[in-house]
Amino acid sequence: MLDLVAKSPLSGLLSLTQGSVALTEATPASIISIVPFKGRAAEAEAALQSAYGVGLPPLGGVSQVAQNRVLWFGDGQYLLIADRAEMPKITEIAAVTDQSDAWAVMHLEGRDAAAVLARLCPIDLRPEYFSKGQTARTEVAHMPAIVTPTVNGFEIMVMQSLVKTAVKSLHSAMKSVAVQKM
Amino acid sequence: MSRLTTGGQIDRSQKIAFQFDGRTFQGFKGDTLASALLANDVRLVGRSFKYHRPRGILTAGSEEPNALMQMGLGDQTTPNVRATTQELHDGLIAASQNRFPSLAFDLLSVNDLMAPFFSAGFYYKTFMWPKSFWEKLYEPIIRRAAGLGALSGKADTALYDKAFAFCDLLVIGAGPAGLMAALTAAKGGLDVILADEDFTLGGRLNSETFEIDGQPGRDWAAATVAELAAMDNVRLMARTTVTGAYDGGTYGALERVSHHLSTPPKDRPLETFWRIVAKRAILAGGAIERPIAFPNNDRPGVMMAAAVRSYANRFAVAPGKAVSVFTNNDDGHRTARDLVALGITVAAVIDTRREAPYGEGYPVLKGAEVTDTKGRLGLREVIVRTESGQKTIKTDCLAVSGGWNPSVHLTCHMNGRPVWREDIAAFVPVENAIPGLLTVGAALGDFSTHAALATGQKAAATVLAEMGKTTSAEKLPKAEDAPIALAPFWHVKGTKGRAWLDMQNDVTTKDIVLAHQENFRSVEHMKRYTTLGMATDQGKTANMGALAIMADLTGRSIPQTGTTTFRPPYTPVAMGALGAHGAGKGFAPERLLPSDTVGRELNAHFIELGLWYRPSLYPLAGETHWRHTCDREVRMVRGTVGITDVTPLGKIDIQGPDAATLLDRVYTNSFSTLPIGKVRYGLMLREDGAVLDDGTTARFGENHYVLTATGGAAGLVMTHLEFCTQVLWPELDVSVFSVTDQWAQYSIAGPKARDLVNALVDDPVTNESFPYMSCGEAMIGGVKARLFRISFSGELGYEIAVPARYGDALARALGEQAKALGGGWYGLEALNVLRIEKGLLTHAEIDGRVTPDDLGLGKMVSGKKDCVGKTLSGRGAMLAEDREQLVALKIPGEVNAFSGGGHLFKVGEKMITANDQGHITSHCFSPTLGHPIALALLKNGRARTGEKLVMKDYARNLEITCEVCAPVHLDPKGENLRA
Amino acid sequence: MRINCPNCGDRDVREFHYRGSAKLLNRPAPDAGEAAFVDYVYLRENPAGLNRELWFHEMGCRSWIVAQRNMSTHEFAGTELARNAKRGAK
Amino acid sequence: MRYSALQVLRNGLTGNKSWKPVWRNPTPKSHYDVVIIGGGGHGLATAYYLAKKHGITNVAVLEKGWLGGGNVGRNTTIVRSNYMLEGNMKFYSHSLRLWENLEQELNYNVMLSQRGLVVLGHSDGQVEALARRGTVSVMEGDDGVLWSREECRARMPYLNHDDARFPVYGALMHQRGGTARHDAVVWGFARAADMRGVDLIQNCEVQGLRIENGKMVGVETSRGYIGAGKVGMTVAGRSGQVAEMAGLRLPIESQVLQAFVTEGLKPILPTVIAFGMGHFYISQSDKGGLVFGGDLDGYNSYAQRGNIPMMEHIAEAGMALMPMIGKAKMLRSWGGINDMTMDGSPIIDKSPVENFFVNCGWCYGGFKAVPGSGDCFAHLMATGNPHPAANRLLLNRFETGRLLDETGNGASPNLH
Repeated sequence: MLDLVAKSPLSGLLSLTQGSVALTEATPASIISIVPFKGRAAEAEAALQSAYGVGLPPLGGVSQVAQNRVLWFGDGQYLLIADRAEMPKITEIAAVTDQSDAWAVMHLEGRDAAAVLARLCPIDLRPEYFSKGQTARTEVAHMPAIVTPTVNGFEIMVMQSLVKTAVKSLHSAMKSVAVQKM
Repeated sequence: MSRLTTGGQIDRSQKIAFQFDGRTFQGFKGDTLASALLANDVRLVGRSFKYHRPRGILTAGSEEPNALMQMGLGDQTTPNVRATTQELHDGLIAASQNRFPSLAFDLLSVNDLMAPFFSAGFYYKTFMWPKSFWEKLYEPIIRRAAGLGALSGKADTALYDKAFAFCDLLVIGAGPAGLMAALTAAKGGLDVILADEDFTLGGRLNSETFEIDGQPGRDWAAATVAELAAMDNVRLMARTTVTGAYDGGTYGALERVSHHLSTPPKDRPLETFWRIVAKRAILAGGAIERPIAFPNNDRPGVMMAAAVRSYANRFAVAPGKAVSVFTNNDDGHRTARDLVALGITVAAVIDTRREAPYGEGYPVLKGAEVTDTKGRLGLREVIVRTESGQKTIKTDCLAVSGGWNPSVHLTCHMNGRPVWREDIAAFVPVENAIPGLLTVGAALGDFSTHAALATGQKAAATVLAEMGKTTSAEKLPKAEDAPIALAPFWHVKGTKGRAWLDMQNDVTTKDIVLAHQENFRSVEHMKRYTTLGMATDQGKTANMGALAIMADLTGRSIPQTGTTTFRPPYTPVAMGALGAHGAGKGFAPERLLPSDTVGRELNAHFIELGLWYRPSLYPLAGETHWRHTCDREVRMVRGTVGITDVTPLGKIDIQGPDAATLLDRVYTNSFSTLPIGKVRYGLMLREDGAVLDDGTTARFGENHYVLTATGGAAGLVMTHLEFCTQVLWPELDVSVFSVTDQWAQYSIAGPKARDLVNALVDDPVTNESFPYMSCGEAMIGGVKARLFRISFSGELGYEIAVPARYGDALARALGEQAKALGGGWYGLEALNVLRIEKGLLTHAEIDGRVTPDDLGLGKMVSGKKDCVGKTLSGRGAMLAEDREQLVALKIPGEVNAFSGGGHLFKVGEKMITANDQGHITSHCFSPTLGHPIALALLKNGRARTGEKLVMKDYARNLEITCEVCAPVHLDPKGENLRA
Repeated sequence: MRINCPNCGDRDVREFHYRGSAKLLNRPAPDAGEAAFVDYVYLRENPAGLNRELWFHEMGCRSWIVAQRNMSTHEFAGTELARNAKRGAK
Repeated sequence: MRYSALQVLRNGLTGNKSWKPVWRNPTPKSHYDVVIIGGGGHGLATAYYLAKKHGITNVAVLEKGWLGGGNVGRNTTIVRSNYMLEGNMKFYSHSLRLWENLEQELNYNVMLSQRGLVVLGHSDGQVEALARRGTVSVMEGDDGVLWSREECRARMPYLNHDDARFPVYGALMHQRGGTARHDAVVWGFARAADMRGVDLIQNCEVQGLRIENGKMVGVETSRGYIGAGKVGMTVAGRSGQVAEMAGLRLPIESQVLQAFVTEGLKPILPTVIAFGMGHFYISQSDKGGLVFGGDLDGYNSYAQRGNIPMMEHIAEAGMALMPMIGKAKMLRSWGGINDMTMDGSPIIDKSPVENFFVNCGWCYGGFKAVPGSGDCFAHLMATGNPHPAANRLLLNRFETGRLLDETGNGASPNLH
């Protein structure tokens, strides 16, 4: 029988380190979009609570329990990022799509991570305004991206077909910041 | 050498060697190119734009109109660099501009003699005869004479960068007002960015001898800068010019990151363009000293008085051996006092005021005016008209002060019109010109150091209060508070000879007189007619003088005459910085197929389609022409099996109780009736009735569809669906979600397509188990895949989608199996041929103008229901007889090709607009039929099958005769599809 | 220019795509006839003052937003999600 | 006073003392046969052709500010006729022919420089579309030649041919395209109209339109009421407001388009070049500045200024196309109010109000249309019938569906 070998979107491109900042790939087991049907958000939340132990986040927020997270993704839209590769059984109450392969997930971390990202991303990254527990859909180097603060930097998700440009742009920003912080 | 032995903010221990016009000179760390040139007694630095007059350094700042240099040699040479702001560094190479063969002897200085004929706008009145001479003779001569520096014509290889920054308060300018504002705000807890164009923060404090709190102003500035630098909530940005004010508290700023370095480290950008978003801003940009117009006021050696103080105090350069001063205010006397203190001879202070102060250590001519100057390549003497007669003063530097113009520039960027302040005879910013921006210090017209500190502190307190913070009760440092004692004086009257207003564009007072005489009296007409203020300095030193003269001529006051206004950027910004990362591949993100690596390994030719890179051909060894490859790939599909990567097709997942309702409303045809497990072709319109896109939609469940949009329209269709669900019908319970990147999708076509599919899937399919237009799930190597039975080639066809992580592996497996069956990969060229042979639309037919009826798809518009675009697609002209309809064309037995540039005509008719019958939309050579075929939009085309037409492409000069035929060339009953 | 997305807060205009008058909220009834659709699709008030208009947060949360903006000064007077916006106004 | 080299010489020798005002400053009369609202290029040209071709000289042009202060004074000065759809093609072709004799006709050097305009194609499909535009041009008696990839490399070595994101596949050369000096066009038409008796009235804002029994009879202005036999509107971006005074709504949105110029440089760019992928076009002025622009900012605006993102996008496109301009410094930026129609093509037509005529919807391309628009509008106002070159530029095309949508983007003005 045929054996299809999986390839992660960033394999061969990462990791990279420049100055204080490192760019690495993360490979969550699954990324699933969840859009509760009208009036079904509470049921969807309950279902997620029982299956993953995590509820729906507020506007622009992230709810997290252990390795399971739910990111706010838009008006009534959520992304479940989970530790297991299976779809939640909630298709009666919510629109659900598998996005596990649609997004490449990177971590940009280190002292100057914000300075690096500020070269490419037009949102206010100051910790008073954007810190752990929040998430933003925005652009990074002209590409749609999901930016989520971590303890020591940011998780950046871009469409998997665009990783070449994403890595190139982030790397060039890392180099620019590193040489100027010397 | 004119370098003073002590003083100044230069580091005499760090000597710097540099070149100007091929000669080597020496300066010090802390010098600008201008100060180093003056220190080396270089006074002639450039030639003017129109008359090629010899010019020297006029200012010590970014407003400099004269000292523009060509920097560096070779491919990376940089034109129009202001010597007054360029920091000196080792190995710097500068050259003067706009002269031939040399700066001292410039052939085009003959223009100066022709000046009477080169009056403002003379070129509008001549050069009209003979007609053809403009492009051939006059214009080339004018163009060669015009321009300043030169580009190399080679790619700029410097690194440029961009960045975003956010703050509570942006302080623009780090003079006393800006420093005080930043300090107050930072101590109050605000996030502060302090930006200044200079490399040493402190503004005029670096150039003046003022004291603050009993210490030299420059020391106070340095201490304050150090205090700010130590604070976490402050970002100091030296060498950073805030170039523009935009909506929403957004400011553009240019940071010159590496221009001061001899050899910047690798990866260090030359410049960074910042977008700074500030909740509040304080403009502390100071003021710009204005000149006085008098005959021959443009000679090297005539300088602004404040610049003279800068060179003497900050750079320890004596700008002349015997300096004279021409002033209408007390600041001119400050210049004299500072020079005397430094041991520099002051020949005279020529003060236009009768009540001028007494000069300590220098002679003062009261109520006097400079009426002329002498010295061809450098000032030698000035002629002065005094109440007791004419005097000649030997002097090699004349420091001029006509008062100060507040730097209102940024406040004009959002249409703010400055207002006149009579007491200082200057325009000051209008309040709230930029929402959230306050102006302080000299930029507001408050010129004393005390006023700068006080207004800076006050504005910061206002900002703190508005943002709910408290101001710590800081004592205001003590500083001089002398009012500006000024008697407005713009130009010396009753003289002959030309008096310059705009040094760079060579506009004189006579040009303003002429503009008035010819009725170019509105300020804008005057500027445009004379070109005043259009040069690289945007008239920073020129506009006010011209306005004053026009006011004089029209008998109106200055504010009645008009105002000065400025547009972004404050100082010019390199295209490289604004366009940072746009060069090379950086202009748009690169989108790669799951099979990208496989294609590259096979040496496929890739083309750019939207953001994607897609293979157009998979050439084999020995194939020397693209047609060899394309024809083989087409035959391969028709003969065995071909595979191609169709991942870029937009895949949109639609779920919800109202999924079917949504699709029925956006498609012309019905999708609520589509059985589960089936696929249907659909046509989508814009509301104006034109076709938006076509594609297939599969139904996977009662409330679950997957819609496919063409690659080029994927984004458009997604946005359209989001518009429909959010704007038109938010009541629909349906979710629209893109899954394009989730799936790697391959198309498999050809008589052996099923063999190939069955070689891969865990459970084989048959024609019966999975008939034409089926969809469903399949397992491939244990991976859950989606399988579709659809075709865009007229052959038996399938599409397989797997999660993208398996895309590369599946591509390899498909490639191997296809090869085993005698097939392989095909590219977009072959795909196009396959479609045209089958009469299927390519994206070229859906041109945003065609209606369903034009495409012969009118019957796809369901009569039973409404859909977007239905009503307007039925407008009279949309169905008119003379509309162009889709047809196919062929050239039997011809080797000549069609052209996408071809229009169609009846045989024998003149091929002009009036006889236009239609045009080619897509075309190819059909290897299957053995002759060229095309799709075309032809007037009333469906009724014209069999008619002969002439196709003409004038742009390529091609002409052929062709025949109208039915669009479907192959398998008209579609038996292959269903086999 | 900055736009206050009701979901995401204050964002740079570069994240948004503009779609013109919020009149597009009020699609005529299917049987309203050609004239009503011509008016809906083509004719605009185009005021020099406050305009009610549609923006799409394309590079953000992908919400359609109804904004009130002064076309002479670019100042915003408010934003709301299109799905919550009042219909029927011109 | 006739302008000539001799006249320049004579005046030069006599201190330039005898040059006369280029136009008068007349006091408005109480009634004119024709009142034109808007003293920009289109209004002045209309007045000129009314006087010149139709003998109608009792004409006033009312200008709110100063003559030529609108889009004609703030554009990128490109003149061309390389359109694709018949209705546009024949109009712009007519306009270009008028341009070619303008200097002699007006006795004013508008510096029309037919240096050629090159539109680049970045895919086979784009090149085919360019070939079609070339064909359509020649069909109308204009010009258009297709350059191959190799020719592009040889003729434009300064473009990025090596590692471009969107390589150049070919180009359409429109040799008779080029640039003209925008202000000179204004002044030339103004002077010529004034010489024929037209009253050019500046600082005169139209504040209302007087309509009696469905007929336009005059205009209320900041300088009093002025009666008019016929009223023509040529106010570009302000069309919506003036039309509203007549109770009309137009298929138009006013949008902002930015343009830019660099510092003066020695000659480096011989032709006008338009990037086919990234909304960027550029030429070099006679003074040496690189004049460039790109796409609309994309939102409605009357503010005559744009914002940073589009400026950056245009500069990035410039760097992508011709990285040699990196060290040229952008000197000034400005914005114009563009009367964008729903199909991207202009309107020259009667209006539902009798004796009120509309000339609008020039989008971002009104400059090259100035002579043609003036001629066709004058013809319509004088004869009551559309000029043959403008008989597709009608207001009712949105009702009938006989649209002129060059880009095929439909009723989204910011996409045209």
